[in-house]
Amino acid sequence: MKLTEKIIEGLLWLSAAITILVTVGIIWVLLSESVAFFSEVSVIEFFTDTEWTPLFDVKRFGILPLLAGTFLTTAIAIAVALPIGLTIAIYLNEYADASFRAVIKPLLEILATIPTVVYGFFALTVVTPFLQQLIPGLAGFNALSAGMVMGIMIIPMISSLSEDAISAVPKSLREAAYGMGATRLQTAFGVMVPAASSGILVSIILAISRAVGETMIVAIAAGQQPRLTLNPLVPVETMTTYIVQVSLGDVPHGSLEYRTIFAVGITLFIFTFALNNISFWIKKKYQEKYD
Amino acid sequence: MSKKKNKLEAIDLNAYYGDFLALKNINVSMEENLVTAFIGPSGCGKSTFLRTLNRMNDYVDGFRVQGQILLDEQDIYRKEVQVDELRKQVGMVFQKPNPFPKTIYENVIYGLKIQGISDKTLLQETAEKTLRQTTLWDEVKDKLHKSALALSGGQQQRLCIARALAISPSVVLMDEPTSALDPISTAKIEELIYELKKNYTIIIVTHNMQQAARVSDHTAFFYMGELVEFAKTKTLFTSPKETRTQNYITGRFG
Amino acid sequence: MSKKKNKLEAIDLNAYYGDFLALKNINVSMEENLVTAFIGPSGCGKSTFLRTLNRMNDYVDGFRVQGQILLDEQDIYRKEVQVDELRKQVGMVFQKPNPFPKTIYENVIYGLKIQGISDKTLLQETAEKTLRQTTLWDEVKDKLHKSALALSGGQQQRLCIARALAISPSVVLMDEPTSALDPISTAKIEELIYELKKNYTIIIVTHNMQQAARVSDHTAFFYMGELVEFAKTKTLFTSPKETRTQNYITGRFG
Amino acid sequence: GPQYSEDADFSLTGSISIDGSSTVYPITEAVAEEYRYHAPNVRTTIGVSGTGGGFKKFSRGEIDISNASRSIKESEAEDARANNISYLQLSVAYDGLTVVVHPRNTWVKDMTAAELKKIWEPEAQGKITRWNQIRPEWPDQELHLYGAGVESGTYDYFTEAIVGKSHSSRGDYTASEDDNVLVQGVSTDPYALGFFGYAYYEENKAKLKAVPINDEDDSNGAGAIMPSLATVKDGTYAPLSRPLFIYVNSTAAQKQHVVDFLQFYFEEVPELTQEVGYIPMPLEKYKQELDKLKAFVAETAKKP
Amino acid sequence: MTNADRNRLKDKAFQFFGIFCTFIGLAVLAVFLIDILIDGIGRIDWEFLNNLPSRRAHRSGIYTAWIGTLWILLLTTIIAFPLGIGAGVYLEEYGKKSRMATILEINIANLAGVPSIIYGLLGLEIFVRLMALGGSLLAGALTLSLLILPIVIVTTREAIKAVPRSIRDGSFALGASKWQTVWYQVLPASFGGILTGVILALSRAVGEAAPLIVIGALAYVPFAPASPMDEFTVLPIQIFNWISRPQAAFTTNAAAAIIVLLVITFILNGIAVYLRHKWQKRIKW
Ligand SMILES: Nc1ncnc2c1ncn2[C@@H]1O[C@H](COP(=O)(O)OP(=O)(O)OP(=O)(O)O)[C@@H](O)[C@H]1O
Ligand SMILES: Nc1ncnc2c1ncn2[C@@H]1O[C@H](COP(=O)(O)OP(=O)(O)OP(=O)(O)O)[C@@H](O)[C@H]1O
Ligand SMILES: [Mg+2]
Ligand SMILES: [Mg+2]
Ligand SMILES: O=P([O-])([O-])[O-]
Repeated sequence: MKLTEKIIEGLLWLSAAITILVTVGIIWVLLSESVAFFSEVSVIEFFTDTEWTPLFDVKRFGILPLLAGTFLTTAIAIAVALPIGLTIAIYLNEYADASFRAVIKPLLEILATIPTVVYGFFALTVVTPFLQQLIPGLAGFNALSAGMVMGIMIIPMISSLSEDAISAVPKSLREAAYGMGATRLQTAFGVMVPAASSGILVSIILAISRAVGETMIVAIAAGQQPRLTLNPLVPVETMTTYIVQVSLGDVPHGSLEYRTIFAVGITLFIFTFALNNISFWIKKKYQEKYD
Repeated sequence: MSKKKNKLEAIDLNAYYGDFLALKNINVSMEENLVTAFIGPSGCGKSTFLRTLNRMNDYVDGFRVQGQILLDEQDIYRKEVQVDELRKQVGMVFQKPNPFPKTIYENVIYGLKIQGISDKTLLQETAEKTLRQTTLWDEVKDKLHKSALALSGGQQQRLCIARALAISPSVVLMDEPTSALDPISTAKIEELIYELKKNYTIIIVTHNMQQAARVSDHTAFFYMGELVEFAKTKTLFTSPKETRTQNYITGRFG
Repeated sequence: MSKKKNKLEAIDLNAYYGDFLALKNINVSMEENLVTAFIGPSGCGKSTFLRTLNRMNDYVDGFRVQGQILLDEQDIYRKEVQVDELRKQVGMVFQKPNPFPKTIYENVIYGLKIQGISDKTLLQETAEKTLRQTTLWDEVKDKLHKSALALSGGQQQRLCIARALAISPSVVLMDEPTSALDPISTAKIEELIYELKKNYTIIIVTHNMQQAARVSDHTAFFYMGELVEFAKTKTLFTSPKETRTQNYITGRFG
Repeated sequence: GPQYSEDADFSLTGSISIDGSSTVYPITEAVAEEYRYHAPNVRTTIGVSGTGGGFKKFSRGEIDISNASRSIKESEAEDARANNISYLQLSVAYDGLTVVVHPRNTWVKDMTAAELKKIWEPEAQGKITRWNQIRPEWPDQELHLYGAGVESGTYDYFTEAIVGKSHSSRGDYTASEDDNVLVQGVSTDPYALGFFGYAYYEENKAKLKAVPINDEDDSNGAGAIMPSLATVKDGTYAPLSRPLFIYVNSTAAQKQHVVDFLQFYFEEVPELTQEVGYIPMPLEKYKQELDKLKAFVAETAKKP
Repeated sequence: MTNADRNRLKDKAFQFFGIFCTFIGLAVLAVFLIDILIDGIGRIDWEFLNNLPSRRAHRSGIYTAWIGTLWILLLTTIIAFPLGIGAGVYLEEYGKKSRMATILEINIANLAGVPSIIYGLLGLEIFVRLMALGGSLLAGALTLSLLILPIVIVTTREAIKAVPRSIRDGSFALGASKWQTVWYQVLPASFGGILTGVILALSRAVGEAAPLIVIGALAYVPFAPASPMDEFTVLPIQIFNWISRPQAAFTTNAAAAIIVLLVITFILNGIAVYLRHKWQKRIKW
């Protein structure tokens, strides 16, 4: 009896511990390959060179163009998702009645459940042709339409996390504002949003992290040309797209070219890891505040 | 019952949450410059009634009222009434102190600021006046620009009262304003209520019968959505007419 | 105080939640086949003490006890005691009825099933017997295999008592067993307690002093983690020795 | 379920793994697809790693057949020898590497090989970025380049023929082993210039504009020449005409289903080549290749 | 206009803006779906579902892709389900406040935020190369299992958390051990929630392409996999492949395959929503 209990607890512990193994695995895989990479390419070159042509004869290993591509698509996505998502959160929390909310929230969640290849398809076959009619000279692969579509995808992430944050603000604060004759708008922006600001910040950071790591939309619609530019109208390449591109080309194991995807991978990982930890930390802090 | 003017009056009031009838045909009047207490067991509708008096339940899904609430003889549920205007006349203090996570000063002047008043001197004068009224001034005058959340519970509650007074209401509603406080803070607030009734009409919900006895002039006893008995406080506690009232005040239930 | 055998006894008992001393040097004995009531204001440690009696707080992080609890003269906090065996002897009923989200039948026999008993006839007999004991049999015999959650609150609570009795404990602990129930259900449970004390030692926590007066033989008054007074129920309510007890039972605080 | 032809041979089983050139891919894909009806139980997988990628796998013995849009390099051949792998090269079709622009591109009427070199050589990287840098009368607009990825034979061939040194070019362009990506890029970008195999142009003619190329050598046709069946066949489309190959691993050539597949390949490829948009070789040439195959199979069968 | 009027006007204006924003997302979604339906619905027929890939768009089908997707679903469930639930139970019921639990919690939160393509790199090195599974179904399923593990764990924990303390107390008070309490009370009571989470996680796995591309799922696999060691393709990869082809007919194929993929995703989500709803109704604490 006691023994089975112990064994079961051990098994359960093991399944939990596997998650640690996964993290260790990720870090080990990324590190071991990139250590080999950085023994041939200096870290300084990696972060300062302005060109990325590791597969060509004249090899240049500056990740800045990939960072620029990632930054550009992410910035466009957030520029779309943040105002819309936050407005939705406030609207649903402050104005909409419960039945409307109950219908709309799951509908919005659909946006987040659609596979990202599908978004890529839209960006390429619907949004880009449409934008090309408005913006002559817009390339067929471009950061603009990939970023916008990615923005649509992460709207529900911002709206529902922000809504959660606003709902977590004690109801008594809202009542206090109403009780003083504040309008809903005044209540929302004067009291609720400031009180929920850390939660909203968390939602934004997580959305950024999501956009930075997003792969298929940019791989399909943003292009595959590493280019140090902030021009949203031309093809760019993100870190994720580069990994896909090399994976499709099947660069042989063990070569320097092969290791570039791990060097890019670890850079991507560090970015998202930092963002996630910042958000985790902020969240812990504000949760403590309310408990 | 008395000769004062009726400040607030409920006429044939029913209130629903969806299909649930939370208040059943309430008729009662609250007189000017008196303290009226609502007592009754948990869930009997005290808070619901209090909140109909400044339409705080307007945004609660499925909530609706039938009948009338008259403030200075005018129905507050008429179409043309603007709730924000109404709430400037009928202030409210809640069970748990709920200062905004801002400075003490910002808390007090919040109601004025959202009305668009930005005259510094006026704001400062009002702040000082209401903080003095609530006997907080000496305690906070050196930390007006510190966070209100650093105050003790009792101070926070007095701050909330000050905040409500700053917009010069004529009625102040209080929903169990001391139930989250220690005995000393409670005593301070009770004193304050006594002071305030010179200038305001006060309506207070309380769980604590001793408190009702101490601070109120009139008491209304609610039970399961009904107003069972309404009388001068002394009368109600010493010679209740209804057995349900009798049972409640002697602790038979609740 | 009486000549019955001491079923349970606390000796110099201190209990901590982390650094917080929730029970201070408690000494008390609870006699066999009597009802002992614990009263006191909220947070005074009644539930904590009750839960040390069957080690229900074992799983609470940071909880620990010093001193002894004797059950039939044996310390239940000895190393070799198996908590599951202990709990078969010391049953427990909680404040809110907490039937499992299973059928009525499954609820009653749960304690036996986890002991590995699978004899159908035995299970059925026990179920019927304990449901009869708790006067539920006639009300539920036709829906034994329906969900227990469909029962009323009072029925659910009696089911929980039946469930506790099914494993034949000698002591039954009850933590405010009627505070979530209506007056009629409350009366039924009080009757039941009266019946049960013939065969069981019962310890009950209650907020309701009238209830303590009605059902218990002995009453212990706790205040801020201390056992202030322990006496025959009649004595304690009519001539308390301590002023704190006096103040409490006359409603001065709490 | 999948259909079969009437004379389907269900007795043949096994798998064939093919990888390599994206240029050759459409031909091999077509053959494999037809072969499916013929031998439904043979499982064929075809990857698109580019000619270089394919040879790397081929010389490690990971695949049975490698598609190639250029001949095997000495270094790759050495790798194969080191791994004890012998192989056979078989020609399957001709290709005319096609330089393309967007259909709305009104200014480019033709280009010289020298101009292409100026655009694509390594020294151009980051410098030749506008159309008017190639010819001053062309517009002052950004130049967007699309070309084969470094693992592709097309890349090697193009750099060899245009830049003068195999595997050497600028790196700041949209590079893909998958020619479809390039087609899409050029066909949606008015300032684009790209190159890929003729079949991909042929198949997407409506969305692309091919550029006649002048090699400034009048001995093989004067002026700028458009790639087409005729100009590739007669060699006037220079310097960008080339043969396409498959390479067969000797171990694989001992397996019955592989041999059967390859025979099928050379029976069907003249027709399929044309269907997918490449330029078929003369029929007798195919015969020769088939004979070479048979000889190779017989020879490898003798070895232990 | 008084200040109060102006405030009320702003209030109204924002209300309209809010409605606008709420619906713009949905409107875009509607446009997307309608566009896809117009493009692709006509292409879906028995042949399309049942044909192998082909160079001719109109003869090409998604047989191998959806069989591959089903395999991936099955294997991923077998791997991720027990692991995720085990971990969730451990964290909620056993390791509550230990240091280890804190580390695990932070770790899982982090894993949930790791981009899917990084899991692809992990799978490439560990499963494809180190364990020499190649681009097989098993390698793909293992990779995706790790990817969805954090989601399964988090939803399991939430479901378990929703089981009230009083149920555990009731069980312990009757002499039940920890595992008996978990097995007889907590898991049955939270099963609906757990299942909901698992299905949502699977719907995520069904749509993933990036990690599978990295581990080398092939483009042209003209046969349906028959064992976990076979090479495979899945719907998202087939779609990606078709999208990258410039010919309109393949775009149509992509749209049609997207419809199939969306139907699978929506069915999974629908089941999850239904279960959640049903379970919430059934158990009212
Ligand atoms: N938002 C709501 N939706 C539905 N029912 C509600 C809502 N608020 C209160 N009720 C119900 O209305 C009844 C009266 O509630 P109310 O809060 O007015 O009671 P109360 O007398 O103030 O109780 P307490 O002393 O516990 O504060 C209760 O039955 C309660 O369940
Ligand atoms: N799990 C816990 N962790 C820390 N402190 C606790 C815990 N449970 C109870 N306490 C504290 O121990 C003290 C006694 O609590 P207990 O629940 O025993 O009081 P009680 O007399 O039963 O009150 P009530 O009548 O409200 O049930 C209280 O101060 C309470 O805050
Ligand atoms: Mg209330
Ligand atoms: Mg208690
Ligand atoms: O034919 P390639 O794909 O090697 O250019």
